[in-house]
Amino acid sequence: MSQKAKDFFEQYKAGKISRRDLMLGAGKLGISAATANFMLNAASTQALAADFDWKKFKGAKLHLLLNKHPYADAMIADLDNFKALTGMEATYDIFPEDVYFDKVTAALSSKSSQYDAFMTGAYMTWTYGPAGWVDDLGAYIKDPAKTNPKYAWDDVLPGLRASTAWNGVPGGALGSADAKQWCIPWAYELNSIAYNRKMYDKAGVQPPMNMPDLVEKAAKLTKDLGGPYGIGVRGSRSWATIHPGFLSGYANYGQKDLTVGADGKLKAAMNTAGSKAYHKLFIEMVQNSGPKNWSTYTWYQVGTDLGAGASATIYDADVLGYFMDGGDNKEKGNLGFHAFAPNPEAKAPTPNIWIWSLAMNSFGTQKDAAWYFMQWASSTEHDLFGATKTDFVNPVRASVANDEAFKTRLNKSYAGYVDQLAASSPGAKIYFTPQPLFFDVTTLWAETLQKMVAKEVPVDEGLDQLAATIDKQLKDAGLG
Amino acid sequence: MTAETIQAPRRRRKTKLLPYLLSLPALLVCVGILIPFVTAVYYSMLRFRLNLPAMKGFIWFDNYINFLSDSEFWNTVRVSLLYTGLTVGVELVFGLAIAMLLQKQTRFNNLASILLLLPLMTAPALAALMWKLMTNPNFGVLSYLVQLAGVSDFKWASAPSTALFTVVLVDVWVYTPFIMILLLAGLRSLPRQPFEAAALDGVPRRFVFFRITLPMLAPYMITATLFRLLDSIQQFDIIYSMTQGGPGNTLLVFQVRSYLEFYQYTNVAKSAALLVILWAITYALSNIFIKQWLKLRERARGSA
Amino acid sequence: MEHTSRLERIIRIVLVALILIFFLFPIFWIFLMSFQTNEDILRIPPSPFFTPTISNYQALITGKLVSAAGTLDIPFMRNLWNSVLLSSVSVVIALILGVPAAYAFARFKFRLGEDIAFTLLSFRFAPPLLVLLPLSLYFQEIGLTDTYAGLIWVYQLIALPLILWIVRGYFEDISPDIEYAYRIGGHSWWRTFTRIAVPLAGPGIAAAGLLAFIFCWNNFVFALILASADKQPVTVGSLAFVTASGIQYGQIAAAIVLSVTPTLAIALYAQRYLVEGLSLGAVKG
Amino acid sequence: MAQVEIRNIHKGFKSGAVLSDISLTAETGEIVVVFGPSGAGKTVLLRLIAGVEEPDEGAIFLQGRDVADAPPEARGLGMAFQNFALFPHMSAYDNIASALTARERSPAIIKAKVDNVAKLLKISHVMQHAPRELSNGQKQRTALARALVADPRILLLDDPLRNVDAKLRYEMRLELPSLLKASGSTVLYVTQDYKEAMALGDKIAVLLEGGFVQIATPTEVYRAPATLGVARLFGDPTINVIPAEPSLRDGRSVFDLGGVSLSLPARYAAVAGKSCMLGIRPESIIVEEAPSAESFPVEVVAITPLNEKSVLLLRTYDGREILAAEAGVEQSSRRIGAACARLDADAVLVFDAASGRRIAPVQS
Repeated sequence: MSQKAKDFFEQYKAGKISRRDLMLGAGKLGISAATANFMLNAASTQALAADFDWKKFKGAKLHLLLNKHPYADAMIADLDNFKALTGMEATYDIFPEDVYFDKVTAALSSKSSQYDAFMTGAYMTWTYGPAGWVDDLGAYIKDPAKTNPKYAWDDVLPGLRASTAWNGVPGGALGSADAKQWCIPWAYELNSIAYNRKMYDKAGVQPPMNMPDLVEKAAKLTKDLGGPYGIGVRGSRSWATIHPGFLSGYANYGQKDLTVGADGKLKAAMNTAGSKAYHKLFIEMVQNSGPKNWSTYTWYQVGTDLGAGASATIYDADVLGYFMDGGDNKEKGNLGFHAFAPNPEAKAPTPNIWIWSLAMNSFGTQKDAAWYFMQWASSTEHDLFGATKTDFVNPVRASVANDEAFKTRLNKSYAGYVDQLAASSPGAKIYFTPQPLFFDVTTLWAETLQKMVAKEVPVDEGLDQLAATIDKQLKDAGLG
Repeated sequence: MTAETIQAPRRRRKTKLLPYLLSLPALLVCVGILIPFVTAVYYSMLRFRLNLPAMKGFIWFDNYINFLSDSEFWNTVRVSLLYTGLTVGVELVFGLAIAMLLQKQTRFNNLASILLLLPLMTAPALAALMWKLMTNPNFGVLSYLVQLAGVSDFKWASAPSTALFTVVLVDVWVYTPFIMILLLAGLRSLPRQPFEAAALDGVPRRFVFFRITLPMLAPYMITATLFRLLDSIQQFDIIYSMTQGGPGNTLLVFQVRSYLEFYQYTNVAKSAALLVILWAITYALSNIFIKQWLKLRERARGSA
Repeated sequence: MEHTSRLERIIRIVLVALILIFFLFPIFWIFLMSFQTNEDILRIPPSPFFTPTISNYQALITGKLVSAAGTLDIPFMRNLWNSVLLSSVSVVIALILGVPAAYAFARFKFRLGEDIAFTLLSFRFAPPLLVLLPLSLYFQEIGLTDTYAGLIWVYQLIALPLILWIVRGYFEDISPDIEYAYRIGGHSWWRTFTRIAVPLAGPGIAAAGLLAFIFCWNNFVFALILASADKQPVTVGSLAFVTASGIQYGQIAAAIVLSVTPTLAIALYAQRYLVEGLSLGAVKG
Repeated sequence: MAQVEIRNIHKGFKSGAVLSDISLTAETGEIVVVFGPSGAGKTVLLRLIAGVEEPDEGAIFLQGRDVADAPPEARGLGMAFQNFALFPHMSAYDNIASALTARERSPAIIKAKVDNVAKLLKISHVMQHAPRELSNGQKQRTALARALVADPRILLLDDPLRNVDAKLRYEMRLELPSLLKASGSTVLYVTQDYKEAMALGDKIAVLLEGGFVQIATPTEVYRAPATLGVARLFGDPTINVIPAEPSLRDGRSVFDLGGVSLSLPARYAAVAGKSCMLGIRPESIIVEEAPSAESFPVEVVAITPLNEKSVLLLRTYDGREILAAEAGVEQSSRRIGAACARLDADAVLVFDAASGRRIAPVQS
């Protein structure tokens, strides 16, 4: 590398130039993004290499299935370090989220061995696990021959470890003693409020304190701003609509999706009075101040609108607000972050979480090598690299979350993000009842929400119908 | 006369085998497809969810019987038929009107008919994406134009009341040219005499249209209609790319629904049963279609 | 027709103009969008006036998308190449298989001939998912997962019936005497097929091949289910323009433009064949 | 050795039998005309010989070889089709040369042969034209040239003059015999024009309803047709047919025409008392101004010129209409109105009314 290039990296390390400028500059000097990242993280890679035979599977070729996501981008940026560390090859297929999980299902249901490991969410393993498509990773973690002594599994936040472990019994508690570790937490998102500070100042409102307050303020923002709408939430006919802000608020009101009877049978619980009251608030909010084509909204649109100044608030993954506050977004630097407890009586937020995790394909032919990759990708070193150098915010490891460099970096450019994270994370966990019909239940739920928002069916009636339909499906599947 | 003349001539074996040799490779390539078909029929008689392997079992026709009392299923039937009826109906009327406008062979009309081919050449999935961009409530040009026209709350594919309209619109945009091309070919091949005679006799044009044009064009219209019916009842690309079946269950047509059953709920049996029913419908339709088509072909060949 | 009044002529012209606007405006608008930056696109109200940029195309063609997270690789050109490869190889194979079969059905009356023809035609109307979903469960076992060969095989479902459908009609229109004349001249069956029948059915074969190419190119569901990322065509790949910093609308538009350009170009260049193929394929056979 | 020998051929299609029990031989250099009305199975017969159809029963021998197993390309034939069957995508030259390219490798020889036959058929100037640029006559000559160019031992010509205009047909009818004779080939020539058949054939095989009813020289077919059907097909205007049941008087058969008893020569005696059809060729009826012994009165109803003849429509007193033909068209003397007619009794043909077979005069 030329002296000029070295200087360039030194400048970056000294904090004189931004990461974006570094990448652009590196590109001009003929250094690829991957090489640049390699340079940046080479030191930590060397540290990782001590005391463990990383080269055991030298020459193996891993193939990964990834979702188009900033986290995946961040991992790809560091992939050369993995290759250097282990001497393995790693290639990947990357799909947008619209089709990603269908692709995973397609690959796994056909017992395909083409992918060794893949990105997943915890919910999906409730299908993959019982279907026998993914391996219990507990066995690998506990095996000193396979796992680096410095791996520090306990460093991973306990809530995340528990949320990705399930005993496979429908309705069984996550993280129970007999639970199997279906996947390894890799990065997570908790659901919270992000808002446009400029717009809030213009309309003269403060960040919302609770759900009724949010409904009111969103309406006021919609009215006063004349253009942007008040609140962005997802609305597509999918589980994805239920799990972010919606379920976080629902849980904050003490509501459950399903109840588990003494006999282990599951029963829908969306038709309680408390649930109906919450639904009414949420629906009123979407009707009055949500996006016009809410029913097709995925997180991509929710985020884009916030970044483009088309919406004033979002109640969605906290990292979404984070991404919109940077990059080349129009509203870059204008966003604020705010922990949110929707129930006026609740003491603290109860954000439902989405855990991007790594799972191992049971049909893979080189599982030990794949485990090496998973270990590396969830290692403290990679986590720290991601958290400090790329957009791997919301680190899954306590040591990284408490890292001063990480906190300083975020605080400097993303006002309130760290505070939000600190206030939200204690209550953050999965609030769904784990069971194989997760997608049936949540899709039906989203469908019912859409109908209720469109005023095709009144809330009370809609939820009674929903509960009845779900009960029937549970019964048909032998679960209810 | 010698004895050998009485024996029947030896067949040229090669000639007899030739047609089979020629058509068999094509058939073999496609027969591989029959295996999954049979599998699907078998799956449709199972209780079979990939994520509940323990409860897999053979249940004969229970999946089908369950459909009878399943309002979601009837909704799928209703939506599929509605979508098919609307798209085919609108495209037929629209296609006929355009074909009649362009009937005269002028340079302008020919150019117009070629330009009208372009939507047909656009992948339906991409066409849906185009319309999705154009109907985006924030920057979509159509949303803007509709707003200018004074309709402030038009939500296109996002509202149950207008979602069907929107996907039908896209389908119409893509496939009307197809019907137009067929009917234009039909119109231009009609004999001139009846029209000339009618013009000489001063027969009103409405009468000419209903009593001469339509009946003579009928075979072409039936063929075009059946062709579209078969495609339309199996619509997937446009609906899946626009709304994935939403909002609510407004657009859960057969193929979208079975796709979701398979990939989201891993309910293989239900997905297969839905597809078998769809197949039965299309098989019945395609039988009518192929018969009609053969008849028309005979006629076309006879007059050629 | 001679008695059209002036008013009627004007009405006709206006109607045709409206129709052209309806059918061409979306293509035109997406074309404009593809030359706009995301900021231009997100402007309210939308406007046809902007400073054109080729950055969207640049990003797609170089495969490098510069964003906050660094330079991302976007495999769009690879998708485009996949489309070219899948569609053209599928059509070539379908022609190799389909043209002789179409000839057999057109020329020979043989036992089961009509049944075989009907079976092949009926594939044209089978719900694609009925075949694809069970097939996806088998693909691993037969080693076709994530191979071009597997996709091309399934693409035969689109291309083969179409080619049989159209080409058969063209063969039937050739007088058998012409072929007999050549054979009597001392030429073998095969030579006659290649030198006489195929050249004479040439326009039909061209039309069928082009249509099959377009239908393969435009296919979505086959690749959606069976193709991995590095084998997928543009119809599926175009869904992929969502990145860390939001949705790149300009790039989606540019991707659409690049994806539909080949089929539109074929349509304009070979429209005579296409119109003939479409109308004969449906009507005359 | 017969060049072409067909033995007991049967051929049927779904719609029914087309040919039944057909046998025919053609010697070297012989021109055999297969004559019959359309739909008689003539073309099928040629196709069977050419090998593009296969017989259900029977055998075909070409140059003494059973060709049941031989595909068309192995039969060494030349064939010209009624609709010409030119290859639309090849020039006239290539069309003709196509009959050589399979067997002859040397382009020089091919060129020489094509040029030669083109010159012979006077189409040298259109060799580079595509078939669609040729006139019908040029197409017909090209098709013929293609059949001839390889000097096939056996030449099959399927009504080659059918689709050309009258003038050309007339010219070709004059040209063809010498051309075909010069080729030395055995020719099977299909036509439904009796004049063509008469002009070209060494032998005419009359095909009616799937079977040969007569195979004989042109003169014989005309003078002594085997059946009434054959008699009707040859001759223009067609033969007059008069149903009669002759009686025997003075050892002669006598029948009644136009109120007059007419007696036939002695060799017709055998037909007396049988239900017959009398065939009288128009040129065997002589119209006269003045009555004579054997004449009967007629009224000339119409006079029409036909080719180089005049055709007179006569009406007898009992209302029967018969045709007479006279050589020459400038019969100014002939008037509409009353006249007398008499028969050339030696030329009368007598057919059995039931079977249509000729029963007199008996062939010697």
